[in-house]
Amino acid sequence: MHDTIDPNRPASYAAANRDIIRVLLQPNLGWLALFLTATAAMIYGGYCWYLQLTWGLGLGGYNPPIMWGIYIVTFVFWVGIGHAGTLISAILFLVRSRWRTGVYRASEAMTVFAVMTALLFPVLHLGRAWQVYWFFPYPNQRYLWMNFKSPLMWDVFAISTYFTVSAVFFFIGLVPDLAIVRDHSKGLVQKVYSVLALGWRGTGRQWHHYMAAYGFFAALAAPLVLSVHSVVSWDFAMAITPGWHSTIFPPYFVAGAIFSGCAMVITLLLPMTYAFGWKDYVNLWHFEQLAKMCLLTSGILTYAYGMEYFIGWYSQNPYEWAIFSWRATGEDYAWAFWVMVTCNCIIPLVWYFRPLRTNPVSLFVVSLFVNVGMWFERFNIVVSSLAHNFNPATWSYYWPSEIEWGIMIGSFGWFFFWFMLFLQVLPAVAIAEIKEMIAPPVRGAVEAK
Amino acid sequence: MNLHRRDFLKALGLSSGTSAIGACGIDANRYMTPVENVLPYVVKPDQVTPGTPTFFATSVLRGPHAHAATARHRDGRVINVGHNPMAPGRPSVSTSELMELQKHYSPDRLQAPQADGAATTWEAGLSTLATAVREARAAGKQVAYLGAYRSGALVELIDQVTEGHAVYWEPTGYEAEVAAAEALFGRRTLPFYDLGDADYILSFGAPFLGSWGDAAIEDRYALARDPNHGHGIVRFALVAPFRDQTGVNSDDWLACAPGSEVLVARALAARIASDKGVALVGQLAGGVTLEAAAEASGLSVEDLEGLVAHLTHGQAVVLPGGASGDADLAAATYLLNLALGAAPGRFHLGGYAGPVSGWSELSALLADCKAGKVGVLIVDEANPVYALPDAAGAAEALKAVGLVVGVSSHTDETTALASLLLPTSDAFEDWGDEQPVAGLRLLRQPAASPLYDTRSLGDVLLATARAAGLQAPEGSLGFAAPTWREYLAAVWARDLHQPAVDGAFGDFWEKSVIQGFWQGDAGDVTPALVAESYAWADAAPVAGDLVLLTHAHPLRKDGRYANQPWAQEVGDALTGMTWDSWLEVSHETAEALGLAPTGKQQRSGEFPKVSVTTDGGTVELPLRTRRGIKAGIAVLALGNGHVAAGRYADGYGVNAAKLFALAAGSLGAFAWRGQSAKVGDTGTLVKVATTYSNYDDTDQGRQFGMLVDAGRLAEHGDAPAAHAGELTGIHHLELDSRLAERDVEGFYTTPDHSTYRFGMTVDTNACTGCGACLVACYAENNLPVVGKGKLAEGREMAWIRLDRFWETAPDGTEQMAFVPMMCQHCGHAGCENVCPVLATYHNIDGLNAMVYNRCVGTRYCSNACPFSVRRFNYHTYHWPEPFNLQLNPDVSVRTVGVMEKCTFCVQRIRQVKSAAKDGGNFTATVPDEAWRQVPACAEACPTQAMTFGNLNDPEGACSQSRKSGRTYEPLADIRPLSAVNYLARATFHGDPTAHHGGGHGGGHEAAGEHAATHEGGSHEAPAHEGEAHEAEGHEMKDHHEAGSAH
Amino acid sequence: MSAAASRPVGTRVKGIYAHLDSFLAGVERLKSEGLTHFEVLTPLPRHEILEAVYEGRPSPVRWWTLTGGVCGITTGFLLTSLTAIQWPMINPGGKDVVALPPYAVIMFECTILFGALATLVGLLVHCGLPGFWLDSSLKDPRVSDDKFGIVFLRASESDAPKIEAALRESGAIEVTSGDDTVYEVSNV
Amino acid sequence: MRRTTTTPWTALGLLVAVTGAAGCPDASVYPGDDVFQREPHSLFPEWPAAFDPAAKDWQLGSGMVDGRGLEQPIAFPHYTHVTLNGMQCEYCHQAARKSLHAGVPQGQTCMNCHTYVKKDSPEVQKVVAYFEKGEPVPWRKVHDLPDFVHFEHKRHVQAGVDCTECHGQMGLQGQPETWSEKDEHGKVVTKTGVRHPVVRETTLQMGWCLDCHASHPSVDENYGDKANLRRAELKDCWTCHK
Repeated sequence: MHDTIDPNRPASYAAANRDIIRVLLQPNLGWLALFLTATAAMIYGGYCWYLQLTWGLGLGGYNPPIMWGIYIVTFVFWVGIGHAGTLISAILFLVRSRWRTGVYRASEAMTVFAVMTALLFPVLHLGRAWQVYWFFPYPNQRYLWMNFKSPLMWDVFAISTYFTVSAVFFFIGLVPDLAIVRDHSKGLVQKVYSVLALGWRGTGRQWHHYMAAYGFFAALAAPLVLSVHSVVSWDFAMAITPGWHSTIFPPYFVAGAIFSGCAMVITLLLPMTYAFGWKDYVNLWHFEQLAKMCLLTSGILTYAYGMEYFIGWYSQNPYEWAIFSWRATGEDYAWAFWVMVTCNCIIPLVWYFRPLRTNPVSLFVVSLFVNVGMWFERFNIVVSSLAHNFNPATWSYYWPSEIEWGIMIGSFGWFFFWFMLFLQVLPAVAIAEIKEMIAPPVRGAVEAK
Repeated sequence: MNLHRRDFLKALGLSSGTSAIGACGIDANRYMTPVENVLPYVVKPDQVTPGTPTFFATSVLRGPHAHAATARHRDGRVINVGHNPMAPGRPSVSTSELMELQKHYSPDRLQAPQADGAATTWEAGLSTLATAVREARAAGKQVAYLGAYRSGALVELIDQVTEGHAVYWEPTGYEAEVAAAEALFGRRTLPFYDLGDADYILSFGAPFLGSWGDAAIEDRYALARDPNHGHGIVRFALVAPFRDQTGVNSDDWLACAPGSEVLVARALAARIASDKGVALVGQLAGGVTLEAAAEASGLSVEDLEGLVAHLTHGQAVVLPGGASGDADLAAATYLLNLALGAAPGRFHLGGYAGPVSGWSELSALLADCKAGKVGVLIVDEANPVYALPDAAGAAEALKAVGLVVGVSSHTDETTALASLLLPTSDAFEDWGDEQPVAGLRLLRQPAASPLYDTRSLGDVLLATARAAGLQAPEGSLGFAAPTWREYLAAVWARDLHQPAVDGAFGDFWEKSVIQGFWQGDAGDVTPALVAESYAWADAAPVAGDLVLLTHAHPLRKDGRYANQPWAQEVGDALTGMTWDSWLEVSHETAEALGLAPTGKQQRSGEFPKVSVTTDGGTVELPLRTRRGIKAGIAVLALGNGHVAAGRYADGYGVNAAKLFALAAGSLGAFAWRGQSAKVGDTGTLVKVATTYSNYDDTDQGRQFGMLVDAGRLAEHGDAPAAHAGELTGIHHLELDSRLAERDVEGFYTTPDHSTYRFGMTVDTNACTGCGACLVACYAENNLPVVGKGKLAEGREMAWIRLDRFWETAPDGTEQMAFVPMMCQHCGHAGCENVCPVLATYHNIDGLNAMVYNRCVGTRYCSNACPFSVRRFNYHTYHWPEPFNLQLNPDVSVRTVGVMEKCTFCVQRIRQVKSAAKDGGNFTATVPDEAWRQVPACAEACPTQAMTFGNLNDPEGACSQSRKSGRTYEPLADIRPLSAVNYLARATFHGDPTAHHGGGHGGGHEAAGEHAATHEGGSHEAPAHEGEAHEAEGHEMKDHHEAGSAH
Repeated sequence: MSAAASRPVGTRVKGIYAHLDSFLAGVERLKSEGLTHFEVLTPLPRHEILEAVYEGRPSPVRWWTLTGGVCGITTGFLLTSLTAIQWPMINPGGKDVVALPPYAVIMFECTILFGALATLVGLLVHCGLPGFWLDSSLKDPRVSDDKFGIVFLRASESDAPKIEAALRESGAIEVTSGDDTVYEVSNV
Repeated sequence: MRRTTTTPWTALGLLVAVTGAAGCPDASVYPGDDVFQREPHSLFPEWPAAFDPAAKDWQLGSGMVDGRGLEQPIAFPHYTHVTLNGMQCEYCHQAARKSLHAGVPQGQTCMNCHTYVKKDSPEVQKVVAYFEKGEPVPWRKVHDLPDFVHFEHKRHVQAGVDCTECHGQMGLQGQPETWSEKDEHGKVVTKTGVRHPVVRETTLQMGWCLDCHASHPSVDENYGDKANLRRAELKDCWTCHK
């Protein structure tokens, strides 16, 4: 009825608890190195932001008409990363996919941290970041409100909703596991975890409502997977800039988001599972499923890339065709375009070979390429479209400044800071759910033995 | 005006609060706010109401450059300069007036007298000067004056003080023209070219739309170019090795070898004179054949025949050469004009008649200086140390003078050598008069109190003359007048006041001060030949593989405005380059040199750095390729490379003057003759500051710039055509009607504006690329100057971008379309939808409004703007004192992080609307005529290419222009419903032989007839015209191809 | 529930199981004996457990979700249109003052946001979270490991022996009863 | 939990920090080579003033009805001039009907009367002293709009908006009163005179402006059937923002 994860090694509920909790609060050499590096990068980015706040956005590499640069590129990148987590935790939950269980907690954590990282950029790319509260509807003596017709306003609502829902979903999923940690710890640590666990005791009543609410959360989060990146894509598609103003953007962005997110899950979880010795719970079978997901979305992306060109040609819209042909052949950014195509369309094809998608090295390396490629996809969309807009008199060239690179590096530091912290303080595999994959203790079995 | 310095500062206090602190930094909506003082006048001047602008009629520039202008005075300071609507003719000013305005507030101004580098008092300074003058006279030495061009009463005073030892010299001045006029006509007068009635202009490179800065001729040119002025559009042909900002306005360009222009002009004159039997002209021109001229110039005989046909065909005017043209070229063009019968209607001697010294006089003065014959040298804004090649020895000459006195508002390379500096009041603080053309006298009055401890040059001279005990000649006014103002009034009373007509002098004077000019009889201005022979110099074209040519920069002129940040910051019309000098060559030449930059290099602003070597020396500078330059020619503008002219001039670019040989041309007139040069690669790239990154210089067929056939325009002008935009074929109305036919509503409704829908029409046919609109915008709207480093990063703040596109006409010629691109105030604006905080929206008057202090700086609007006309405040900029005094108190000073853009000068719109209500009628609609020049750019445009108006008024100028056959709106196909429509540039590509005086054959009509002949000329005879020149048409095409470098 | 005064009359009975099948058997036996006022403790939400205990009764959390969603879509509509109507003359890009297509996005996001937050509140309310004040007999750290439990919080004097018997006979590894002897853990 | 040795981690952290700091952009390079110097942005410019109640160059922002007013160079009593002597506002604030600024009276205006009237008053003597020195009286602005606001007195006065609607009962301000305060030695002294020459009685905030712009009866009176259009115009941002 219920498979164990590995039939050859009968696991038990208690063993699952022990295996997962074992790694908590055990900072080892590798962890510390990564954590400190991330912290240093975060501080460096913060310092760059301080300089930018003080002196203005002129410290960036903006060159009119290219008024958005790698802040927005990285923003979209991180929002996209987040989508895989929600896809795995919500949509795969609703469709009762079994491979979800082992990876969903870490993916969801990745989602929350990715969205937290993404949320930084709309603030720090502002000319006047200190006025960011004007983005939110609050009654004021000036009778002023925001422009709900603006895609950026949609974005504010979409991303803040997404963050709220993901964070709640993540936390609710954690509660039973936090209770497990509580019950396996002592002293001050136990006190902290017992507060976090909200007094969860695993009573039938709790489980009953919990399961219902969890389903609703999943049902609410599932459309967000589609809507959030659609809204993000409208940031571009709603502006009339050639290269942006396209109806293909929402599905294309969503597919790209899932693609990059699944790749990021592989990138993050593959080392994690080897480092923690969790092959019983997260193993190559999971990664193979993720790789298949990547293959699917990579195909969709390849189609979308092609379709952009087809529409640019078929519509005979001179502005569209000019930007698309220039993007692939212009001397300024063609290299970025071909990096994108290579990483997103060609390299993942190796996963069509089963040995390569079940090989940890190939999984890890290709997933890194996908991450790079997806960053460059956004770079192509944001920068090269703006660089080659309607008016040829303004065509220009953009390259990020050291401040922009610094803040981007800082954002990676910020993400990994939280993620590394997560690995140390929260169970990175959903223990209560993994138990559903383990054969329950049955008296008959014991007696037979 | 009795404003005192004190009053000025009080008024300053009153208003400084309105602009000193930025719109978005500290503001009174915060918990705590800084207290501002409100300072009242002690005694308020009658003319001034705090908070309301006062306009003073005045004249800002001097000598031949002067125009009737008004200074916009606000709360004790001048904040802008505009035209004087009372003055005769279609009034306008040039960029130079605005440069003078910024010069007025320059932090580099001399603020107090200096003796040997140390501050001193006026009493001590004047006493030093008087003593030196007395001693010089006693020793039999000269008291000499060296200045830029001056006219009017001041010249009389200078001449009396110096006993005639006065030299008025400018490096790119009019000495060649004046010398030629003297040789031919016996009068040292500048000719006046009346282009308004011309239908064919042949120029040999005269920068009459550029660095001449002559608003009058630009205005007349615009009239001739206007399809609605009664006959067709003037056709403009250029014979020159390269097209400068004036030259790119030409319809035909014949790229001749440098230095051969004079032969071409003489050959044409000789040929036409012999055709028409004007014997004396033919005799003077000498027997140069077309063949000889063709051989020397590299043009074909057919080209020249074509020119002959055009010139003799209608009402042609011939203009002289540019900076490299010497007196021979001027003389040849005069003869050509005479042969054509252009005198005295289109060519006469009613131009500037004030003193214009030649190189012979200047070199004589320098020689006298070196010989120790000069006891006192008064230097007044002439800068020979900078402007002359080192071989002239100007610096050594000055060192040999007993006392060099700098009387100037600024220091420069020459006054840096002066031992006594007496700061003079500038044109905004001083009295004066000017006589730019015959029969017009402009009166200058102070529009503000002097900023510093400065005195009028007239007062200095009067005081010196009195203290030195100089004797004025008999019958002159003498030096008794206690002040310069009274001296000036005495001159006007003597020369201009006619009691019988004008009544009492007091009334006459008051009227003159109020209107700012006196107009009288120009006298006899007919050019009558007095010479019987003319000694033509040997006119061999300049030898060399690569010839370096120069010209005065349209904004920085000969270098006099190099220290004005606006002159440095506003991009060059043809290349967009700022804050620098650069070598211009054609792309082919660059390729031949192996230096052609890649597109990516250029887009990222990295240009190859080259070295240019002539006999005069070597400089290193960036290389910029552009069209409109003959192969084998390199062009380097004058005006940069200062070493002691102030903080915004020193160290920027190179001084082109130092590369040129000291070669007096014919008749002793100085000319910047071409130099054989070597261009070497330094192997490095240099980051340049450019406002324009489109090095292809075309609009990629996107119809931002448009050409229409001038021939078709000739019939109707801009009268409403069969359908709007029938000549251009693109206009949103067309799209609207197509939608209507199919009964399709646009997704969004057209916005409804009940009283006003403000709009603008920009006539690209009239736009000459002078940049006055940009400078005026900087002045009016408090645009910060970001400097070279930040500009290289793309941080420019200009609200108008002078887009310029080479358009290829059907006959293969390349025509420049200047498209000043400002906010189009779209009805369906891409920017408005996307702003998350409603900082930009469509207001009730149809303006695309931008509320700076609501902006949070997402820059999304800029990304969504199809015209890319929005500007972002990357930093908060600080106006160095006293530039802040020029800030317009009606416009916010923007701070870091907010977006900004053209507002159609909403502060002026508000002012007009508010003023209309002052009478008590709150609901009246201001008529369209009152709007036409309301925005600063429209006001400043010397060719009136910009017209502002209310599109809700169907009879308004803008509404009417939208029905014209040549109206178009860029990107009409994405349907932004722009409030700005452009009128296409007209060219003659449909008929290479056509121009529109042509109906009456040989063009033998006498002067004065033209008004009558034009009535029907072009209307009746197009067929005849076409037939007559069909055969020549093919030949003409050839020369276009040969003539274009591309 | 923590105050002694509010404790129901009756005694606590608690059985701990090590095996799922015996636990389920215990539940069935108790149900068959009509002793249904028990609470179960389980380390994981196996559906056969919830099925056995709740017999398909739906959780009322769904009403919270629905109410939240409806409130959200209404709020989204009112927020967008009322604020736009306040400034009818400020009309960006020529769109209608109340332009539903763009507002639909806000309405959707509000629906999700309010729905999720209401679900969260519903979850906390119905689960009794935070559960720091649960009866001490329900606080058993072994449950989060691998044990199952059946707890009667207020078994009547007459039922208690029957319950204990049922628990023992169904295979409970430990059966306790009485207010003081019920296993209580030290943590919060 | 396993023990880990701290030394390598400390060293690693230091290494990362040092290399990071070495690669850090240097704040001092950013003033740059501009023509117009760039200014750094201060997020909380008013903090020093907010924490120092004695900061004299600061006042409460326009959001607050400022009950205490500012210390003025001359304790000018509007009460005496307006209420007791019946002077009209526009006698002194001459430009209110014709310009953007109402105008603070020039020194000469004061001297029109005070050449003859109350010459012995110490406050009047201050006025005379300023006038004779040829200096303006350095009044301090109490009704101070932010610099991004375009406000025209003339539009409001011509439309028939009464001065008091924005400025409050100026005619009652500056009445003589007696109060106690500490002098510089910390001694409590009793003073009599004009304590608060000018007090701001309204908020001068945007919402306050809009209330009137939406509903003032003068719009109907002046604009008749175009009143609705005018009201829309009065709510246009560019009516007041510049």
